[in-house]
Amino acid sequence: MTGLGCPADLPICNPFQYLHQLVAAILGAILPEPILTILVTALSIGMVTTLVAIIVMSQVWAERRVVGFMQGRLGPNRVGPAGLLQSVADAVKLLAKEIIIPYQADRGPFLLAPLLVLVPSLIVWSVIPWGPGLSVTDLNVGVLFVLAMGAFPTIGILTAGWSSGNKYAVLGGMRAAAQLISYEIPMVLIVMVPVIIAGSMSLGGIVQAQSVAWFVFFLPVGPIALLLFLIAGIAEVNRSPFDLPEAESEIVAGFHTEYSGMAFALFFLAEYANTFAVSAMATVLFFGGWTGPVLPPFLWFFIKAYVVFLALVWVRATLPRMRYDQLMRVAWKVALPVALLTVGATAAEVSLRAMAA
Amino acid sequence: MAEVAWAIPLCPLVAFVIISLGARRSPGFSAALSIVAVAVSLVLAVGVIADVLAGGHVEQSRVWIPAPAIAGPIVPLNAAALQSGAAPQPFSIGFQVDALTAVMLLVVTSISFVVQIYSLGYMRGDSGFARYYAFLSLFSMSMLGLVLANNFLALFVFWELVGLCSYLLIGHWHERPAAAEAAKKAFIVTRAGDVGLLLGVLFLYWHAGTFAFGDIAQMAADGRIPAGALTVGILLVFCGAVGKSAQFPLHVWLPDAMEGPTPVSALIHAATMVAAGVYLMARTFPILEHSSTAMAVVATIGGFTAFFAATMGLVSTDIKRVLAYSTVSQLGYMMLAIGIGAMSAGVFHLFNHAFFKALLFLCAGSVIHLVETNEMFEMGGLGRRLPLTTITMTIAALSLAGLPPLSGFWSKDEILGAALAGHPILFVLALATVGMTAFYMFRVIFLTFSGSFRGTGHVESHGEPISMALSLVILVIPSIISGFWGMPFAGNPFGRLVSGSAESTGFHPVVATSSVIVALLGIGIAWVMYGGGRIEAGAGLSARIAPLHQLLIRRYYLDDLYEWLVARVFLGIGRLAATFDAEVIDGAVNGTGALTVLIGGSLRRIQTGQVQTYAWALFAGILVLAVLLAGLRLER
Amino acid sequence: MPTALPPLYPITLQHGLVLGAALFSLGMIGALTKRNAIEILMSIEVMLNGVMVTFISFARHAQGPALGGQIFAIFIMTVAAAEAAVGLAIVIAVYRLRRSVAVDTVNSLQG
Amino acid sequence: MPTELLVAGGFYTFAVLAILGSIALILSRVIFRSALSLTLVLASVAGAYVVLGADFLAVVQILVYVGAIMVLIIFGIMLTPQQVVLETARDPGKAVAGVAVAAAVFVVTTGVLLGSTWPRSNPTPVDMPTTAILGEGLLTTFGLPFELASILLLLAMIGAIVIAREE
Repeated sequence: MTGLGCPADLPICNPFQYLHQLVAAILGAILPEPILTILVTALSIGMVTTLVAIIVMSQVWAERRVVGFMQGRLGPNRVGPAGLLQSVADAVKLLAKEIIIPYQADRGPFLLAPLLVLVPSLIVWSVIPWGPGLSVTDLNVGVLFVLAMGAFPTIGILTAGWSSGNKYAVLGGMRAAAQLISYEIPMVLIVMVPVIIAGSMSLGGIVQAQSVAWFVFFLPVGPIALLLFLIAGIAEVNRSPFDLPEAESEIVAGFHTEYSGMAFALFFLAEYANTFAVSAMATVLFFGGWTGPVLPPFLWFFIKAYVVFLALVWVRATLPRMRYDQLMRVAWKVALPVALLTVGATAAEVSLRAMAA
Repeated sequence: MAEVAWAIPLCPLVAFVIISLGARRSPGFSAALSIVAVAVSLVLAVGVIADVLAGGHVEQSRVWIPAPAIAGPIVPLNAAALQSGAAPQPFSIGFQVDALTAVMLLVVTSISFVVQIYSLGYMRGDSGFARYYAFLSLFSMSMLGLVLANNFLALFVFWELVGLCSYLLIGHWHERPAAAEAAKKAFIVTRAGDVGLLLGVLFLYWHAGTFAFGDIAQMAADGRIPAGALTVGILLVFCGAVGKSAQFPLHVWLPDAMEGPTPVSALIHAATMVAAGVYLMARTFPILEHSSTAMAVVATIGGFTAFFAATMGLVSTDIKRVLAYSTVSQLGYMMLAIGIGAMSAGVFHLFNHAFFKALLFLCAGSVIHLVETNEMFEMGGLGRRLPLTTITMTIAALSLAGLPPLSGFWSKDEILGAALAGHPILFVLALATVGMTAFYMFRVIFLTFSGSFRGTGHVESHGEPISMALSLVILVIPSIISGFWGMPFAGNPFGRLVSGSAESTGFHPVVATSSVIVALLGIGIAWVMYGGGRIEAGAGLSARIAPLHQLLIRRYYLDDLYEWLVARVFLGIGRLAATFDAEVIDGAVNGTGALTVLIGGSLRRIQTGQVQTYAWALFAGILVLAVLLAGLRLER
Repeated sequence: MPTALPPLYPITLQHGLVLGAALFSLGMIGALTKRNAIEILMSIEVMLNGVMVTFISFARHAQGPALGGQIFAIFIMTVAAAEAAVGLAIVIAVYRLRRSVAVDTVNSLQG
Repeated sequence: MPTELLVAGGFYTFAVLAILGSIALILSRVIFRSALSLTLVLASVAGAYVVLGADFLAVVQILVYVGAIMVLIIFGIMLTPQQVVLETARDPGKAVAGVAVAAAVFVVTTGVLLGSTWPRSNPTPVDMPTTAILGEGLLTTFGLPFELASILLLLAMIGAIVIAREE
């Protein structure tokens, strides 16, 4: 099934199927079936990962430029046209740097931590639908899967903090863990709002349920749920104003104080991958995903996700960092009760509408 | 109306519960509640008796404990009973209404009603006023339940409740040592009889497999219960009646029970407590009549008690004690009647006796209320101060003495007539009792009301309080006329109703004449000795026959005998048991404890405090169990 | 990617049961030999996971759509979460009191 | 055939990972590494759940165990900092006894499990969305246990707070 304005035979509209056909055409004769499937899947994942890397680079540039403009300065503009190649330059620099492992560090966990943070962030992308049928896999429990993958980075951050052998790192790790656990609860609850409305936990199913109206317009709970989702999402990815785990004014750089070179780059990559994942999830859950007129569906998806991302950038540029107790108070005394009420109200509204229908 | 007879005991019960739950804070309301409840019961009882007169008879049962729960080795029927096809019946609880029950309902509710009204005046200002009324209600409920019960089991429950209530009421002034002692005595002595009753009930169940009166009587009539067993069983049941109705040798509690408030004495003597024993024998009469041995025992004990108690009444100087002995004596009459087969005559006497004895007690209460003593030698000349009491008490005394046409005459005459028919010795005893009864009653009348006041201090005459006067007036009417219901000239409708037979006992001119003469003789002797309130003649006579007088005053030394028994024999056994308990049983218990401590002391070493050791032991234990179970499965 | 399990299924019930038993036993070794209370808690989690694997295997091979085994697993997970919370609270309280989380130093209940 | 291989390969991979993780948990002398090993065990078990047709539970396993219980445990480790490295089993006798009992339990359990005839050893395919079935079961047949589990969680929460609170 395809969306408006995108014929199925165009490779760009259906890249996974195209990839499968291509591989089958070239290697089908030599390789037996299971290996072929595994190969195609691996290639699909590689495609997605590459895409994410490209997106992240664009995001880093966009964020620096936008924040720069918002703060009345230019931002990066030296490397490439309008500074577009700045991210590439940064990446090259980080790749070239040495990965310093402190004497006090526990070597194995120290090196494992960035992977524990990054890999789940990338796995999340395998279930996000770019367009109709455009995801590596559409799980029945896709929503929960995304949330579950969000649990691993916590372990990764704690590992990074502990294995660095640095008290600031430990403090940052513990802050991160406490924050993630606290906001995980309203997050899980609020994600249930679109799930209840759509009657499905599959991301594709949720998008299709919004072909009539976006869930953000499911009044009155839609906007409240979106707001809570964004708050919890920002907290989950440790962005300002909830970036206490890496609060440089208090604990240097938090859990990644001791990281350098490519290891640091992986944390950096993961953070932006997660940020964009939050934007993409907001798009899927509240803004109708890839649905939209005229343009190809995947384009609609990226436009919407980017708008959400820019809103997050806006928030970052505007709000100061919160104090730790404020952060916790918001989580337990505001977000959690409101989320509970919202879920209850959603359930009530859905059943009332079903009765009325 | 008979179908709702179960509601009759329910009314006082409700009153009791409400008073206990909180209404007791308001004495006036408690009393009103109690009186209204018993009044409703009285109305219902009148309705019931109307039904019964029209030929109604109701028996309803409900299973209480189902048969399977009591089958098997718990309730072993004896082999003979099993062969005769008796199976354990479920324990049921139920009520029945027949003539006997209806009469008793009427007696109990009416006497309770009057007594409760009387108590309004008599107990005014008592600190336990509400409690008193609560227990009166409970007492009425128990007795009403007792007469409604259709089987031994239910009867026994109410029987014990009656005992409990009498204990509570006799000990109403429990702060007085004498009252507390009397209450305990009443409770313990009747309990001695109750043991017999319980054994008898179980014994009969063992043989008959049922508790129901009707079923047991039917089996006795069919000869399905061995004669010996029947005799033993019914005599054991009679033990209960002996205790409750204060028959020789368990009569000792009743005179002491005078420590309770006088209205309570009236209730106990007329309607509730002591009547229960006579009622029990009347109720079980269909069983009793199949055992001539038991009949003879009942008649003998009854006749002897009648005579024996009357002799003690001759010398007592306490007005209430005289009445108490007279009650014992009259109960003996009733037992005598039942024992010689004149059941309906006994019940008739119970019926009549209830009214005039209640009246006597209430009159005595009125007197005591005025002079605040029980000693007759400190009274005298009260006739002018309490004219109503004097008149009513004299009527009641005449009725008790058996002078026509008052009620006592008719029932007493019927009993004497029946005794003369086959038991000349008992007849002589009974006739002598008639004379003694007349004597001691009029001794009371003369000493109390005639002559001049012998007591110390000034007695203010305020007449009887209105509620007390009203009660006396109410009761004097049945004391006069209730006998006409069983008049032989009218065909003895009462006897036919209760016994259920068509034939009526005739009038015995000889018996009637002789008993009236003997009674008049007794009154005459009383006049000669005490007329005008003189006490010197009596004192002179007692001085001349001092040993006999002493014997009577000391109540044949029976109380002393019991006291000696308790103090020496029982306490001796008790001390022995206490020593055994302290040395042997406590020794064993302490030894067990010491052994446990010893074992525990050595076993505590395996408590290492190491959680993992415990967990290890846990898993190892599970492992052993699993291996054992697997082994068992393989074996199979 | 196939989303429905194929009817042909090389993994039998016994596979899952043996995996469950192995996890249970390994967890038991940890629970019986480790000295650190937190490690013991972790070992107990492994044991609980072994039990859950067993239940889920039964659910997979049982007849009917009720999935009682999986529901049992959910309850086990609930209990595991409660156990972890209370267990860690106790460990922290003990640590605060004695500056140690070694279980063999906590033996006040020795007989 | 190919999916069969996939399924078998998946199961064996996850099973081996889980068992290796458990062994690492036992052998590691650094408690934080034990915790990471436990994370591996939990994730592998979740993978095994997917193979065994419990996709919802797999996700919940990660969400609850990795997301909550593991984080709690690591918290506990960090809050008891003087005990990062503890000698395992000072008493070798205890270790030997523990391993012996555990091994015996494994042998007996496996023997019983493999020796028994189970009523149904033929796998029946389950339609994948187990979520709906589980939800219905939890709200109908298992409604009471479900409520009791909620109360248990609440009590555990209160209890944990009370026990760990600093006076």
